[in-house]
Amino acid sequence: MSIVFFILAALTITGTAAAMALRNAVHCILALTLGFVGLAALYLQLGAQFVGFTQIMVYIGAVAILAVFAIMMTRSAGPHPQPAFSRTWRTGTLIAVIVFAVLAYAISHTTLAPATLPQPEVTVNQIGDTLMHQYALPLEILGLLLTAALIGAVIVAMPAKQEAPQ
Amino acid sequence: MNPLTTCLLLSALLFSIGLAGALSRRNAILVLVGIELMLNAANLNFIAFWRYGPNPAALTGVMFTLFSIGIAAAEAAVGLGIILAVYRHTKSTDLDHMNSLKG
Amino acid sequence: MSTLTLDPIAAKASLLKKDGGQLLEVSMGPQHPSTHGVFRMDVVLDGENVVKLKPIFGYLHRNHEKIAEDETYLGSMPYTDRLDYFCSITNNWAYALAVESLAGIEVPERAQYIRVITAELTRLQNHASLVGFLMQDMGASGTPLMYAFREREKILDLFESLTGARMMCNYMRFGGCRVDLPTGWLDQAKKVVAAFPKFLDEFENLLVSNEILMARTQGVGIIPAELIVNAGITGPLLRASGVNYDLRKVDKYGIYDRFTFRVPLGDHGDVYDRYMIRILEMRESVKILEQAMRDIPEGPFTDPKTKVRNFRPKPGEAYGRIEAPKGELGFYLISDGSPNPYRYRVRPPSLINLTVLEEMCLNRNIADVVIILGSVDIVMGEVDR
Amino acid sequence: MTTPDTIDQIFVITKHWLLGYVPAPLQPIASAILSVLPVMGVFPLLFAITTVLERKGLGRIQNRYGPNRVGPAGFWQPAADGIKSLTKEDVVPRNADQIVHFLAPIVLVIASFIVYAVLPIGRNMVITDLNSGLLYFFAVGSMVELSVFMAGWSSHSKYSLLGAMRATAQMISYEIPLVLAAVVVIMATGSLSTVTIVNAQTGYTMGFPHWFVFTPWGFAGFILFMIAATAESNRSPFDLPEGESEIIAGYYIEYSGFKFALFFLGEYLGMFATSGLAITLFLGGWAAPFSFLTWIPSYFWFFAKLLVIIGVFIWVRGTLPRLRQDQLMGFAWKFMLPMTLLNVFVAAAWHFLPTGIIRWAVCTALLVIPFIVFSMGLKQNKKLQVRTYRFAE
Repeated sequence: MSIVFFILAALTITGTAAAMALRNAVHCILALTLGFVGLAALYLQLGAQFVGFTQIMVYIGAVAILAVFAIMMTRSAGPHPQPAFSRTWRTGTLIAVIVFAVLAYAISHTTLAPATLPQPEVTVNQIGDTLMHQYALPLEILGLLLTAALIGAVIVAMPAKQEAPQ
Repeated sequence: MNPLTTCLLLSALLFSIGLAGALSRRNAILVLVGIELMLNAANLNFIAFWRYGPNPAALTGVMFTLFSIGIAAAEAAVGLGIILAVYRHTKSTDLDHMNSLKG
Repeated sequence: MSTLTLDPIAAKASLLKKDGGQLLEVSMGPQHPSTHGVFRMDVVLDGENVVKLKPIFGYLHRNHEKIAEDETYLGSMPYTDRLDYFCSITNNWAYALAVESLAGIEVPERAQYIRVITAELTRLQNHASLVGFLMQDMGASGTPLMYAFREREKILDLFESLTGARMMCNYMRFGGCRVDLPTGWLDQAKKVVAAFPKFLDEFENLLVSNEILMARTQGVGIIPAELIVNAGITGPLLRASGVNYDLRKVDKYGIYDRFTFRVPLGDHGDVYDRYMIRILEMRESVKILEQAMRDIPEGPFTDPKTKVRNFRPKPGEAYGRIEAPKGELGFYLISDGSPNPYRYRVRPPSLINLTVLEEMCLNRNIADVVIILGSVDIVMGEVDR
Repeated sequence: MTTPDTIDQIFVITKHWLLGYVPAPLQPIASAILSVLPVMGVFPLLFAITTVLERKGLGRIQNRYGPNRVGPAGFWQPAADGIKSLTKEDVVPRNADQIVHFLAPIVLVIASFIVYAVLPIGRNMVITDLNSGLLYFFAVGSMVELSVFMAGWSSHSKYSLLGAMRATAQMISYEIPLVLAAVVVIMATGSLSTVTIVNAQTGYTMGFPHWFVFTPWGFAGFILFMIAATAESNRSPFDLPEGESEIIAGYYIEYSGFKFALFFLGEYLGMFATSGLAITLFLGGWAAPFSFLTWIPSYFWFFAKLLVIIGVFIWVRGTLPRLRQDQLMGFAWKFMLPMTLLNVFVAAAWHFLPTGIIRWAVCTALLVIPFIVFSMGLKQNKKLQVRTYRFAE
């Protein structure tokens, strides 16, 4: 476990924590992209190059941009900005802390023996082969899902047609 | 502490951050972001298990993560679409205002 | 969340859409590259669509009419240059026409011809640069504008050698013109005019069948003929909407009845028509110029009987109007017999053509607003006076 | 090694020679620095040259001279511009989001720089030959959108907000055709590595190169890629996000001084990068156009092709008016997307059809007919036509 890993981990945690804690929604998303970059770098660090780049492309190039777009489109028109956190934020945070405690306890009390293999070399061709042979059906289903999601999102977000004048 | 445990702890922390955000933010978009973070924590787990697992050549973790990212993209698109539709109705992205299923 | 606060005006106008979205009030101008001077439009946008547009002007107000009432008749002549500073000579002519009809002055033959020549040259350079500006507003990074300005330069050089000034010509006088044509001027002018159709061909090759241009201009900023007549709009805008009204034909002021030329008419009344009408008008102007330069007689260039000093027209009123490049430019004068007019009023085509701006721009894109304004052809010196 | 080879590899040899003086543990870092520094130097220099070329080229198109005062033929103009932008006051609007406003140009320049990591600018001259190089390129390229959004949003100006919305919408829409146009090359080479893609195009038949642009799908892909690249780099006629006559300068309206210069730099770097990628994908990268010209060093060919593409960009900018937002979007979704998808199909057909004239005919027909149909559709939708006018006597 190198020092690079810990730097990237710190970056990821800082980014995501800021994303969940900042008041300004756009700042949140920008912090989130920082977290996503950290996460992608972690993937690279772990030898999953393809996943890392896909992470950047999908999460920063699409999800984060979509989110800021949605924030821009739902700009609150009221004079007073709404409070950033819900009334029950203490409960929520408490639950999260408990969950983390349980998980951390479970992880640290499980004996995991990682295989100390050298960094696996994954080429894009391998991924492509696996996708096209072993995982061909899931891939097709995912394609279908994405198409359905695209159409669904468009239909859901489309402004309702104005009723014909009576 | 071995590298796998570190990764898992990191992903647990990431998951908790996402959970805390999803439970405590008012803005629906940020709640969605919190859920995305939880998904990402799971992805990290998959990658870590793949990397330190016995058979990295099988690419199972990578595949699962790729599919998960694809599904996350679909989820984000539909989720944001729904938020936009709800916003058009309630004029707000505040989840505390979305307290009825009826229009 | 949003830190964009609403302007007070916008808040008053209740800028909330029915579906909860927020409208954006943008102040386009007075410092904006496409408002052709210090013009301001208060635009309310839904996304990029215009839902409300309020033209605001007066930034260049110079009290022209009131100053002219404290000035002798001749003293106002240089002032008229500054109205539509692109076309000072036609401004001069309209004013001279008003004073001439007030005082009953005859204009000698040669002076009439000179007036037509200079006025049509003015029309050429105005239309050419307008089309260039329109392209500039469309984002053509200056190439058509520079082409147009190259031709304009030649005409301005002609003006300079004739009047001593490139833009503020101050050339006309009551009963004629200030100076006679210098020797060789006509030959030079003939050369410029002969080269002009070539430039127009080049311009049309570059632009007329350009698909982006057609997509940007066709069907944009339509004014129906009825509205345009009711709004009192004149000039190329009116003719682009299909109304046959050209003062050169209607009034036949000056000696325009001696020339054969046609009046191009549009059928759609959109930006493309306005743009094409101007190009076609330039071709007709070239025809007029050729005829005028062929027929120009020798003789006095100004009416020698007209008093320059102590010029006091009889009490009365008069309205002189011409077909300026931008529309009907009129001067209304009331004389009480004193050396300065009792009332001096300008009918500026630019201002009156602006009145339907909102109707043209509603539900259009912000990019359309810019080219619609460009197609109206305004000069703020004339709008604000 | 023959002399042309030495000249071709001179930079690689120099690097290895220099690396010999570095102690072994530091060699990876030193190697990285030695690879990155030239790129960091050359492309900003190219940016400087391009600004002059662009202004001079536009000037010539427009019957004027362009800059000709500073230095010989005005070629020190970028230095003067640089000094000017450095010494100008850095104005930040009072209501601006200071941190984001500050970060936006930096993010843009960083994102524009790091895409060069996978661009092969000569034989053996690439910073890193990533196995998923193209994916890296597009992934990092998508970060540019974020910086543009940051700039537009943080300025808290309505014009910049409009510009940012335009820019993000445009860049998202054109990223899809951009990637899809590149997919055909991935299909042909079976690799995402830029080096492999270039190597696949280095052969010659009867002196003519094996560039992908000389196939029906490659040609269509190249054109589509260049259109999408023009839109991605916000160049005319897709320069709506700047739209200087409409929204004045769009997302960077509130920037001044050096930050403005950084935006300029970032934009040009992005343009070079996408042009460089187009060269890599379709124009044979650093390969010479004819087999008898292979003695000219490979990096020369890369930059020569880059300059040609930049010249085309300048030419287009001096010629065409700008589109409108809805037309831009319509063009992306109704023309670019179907054409790129179709092109993917054609590339597959090309792969499976037997070599010969039939393959050419089928693939060309498959591309040309839909092209005509789509463009007719685009035109007829708007009822565009050259009109005739009536005259009153």
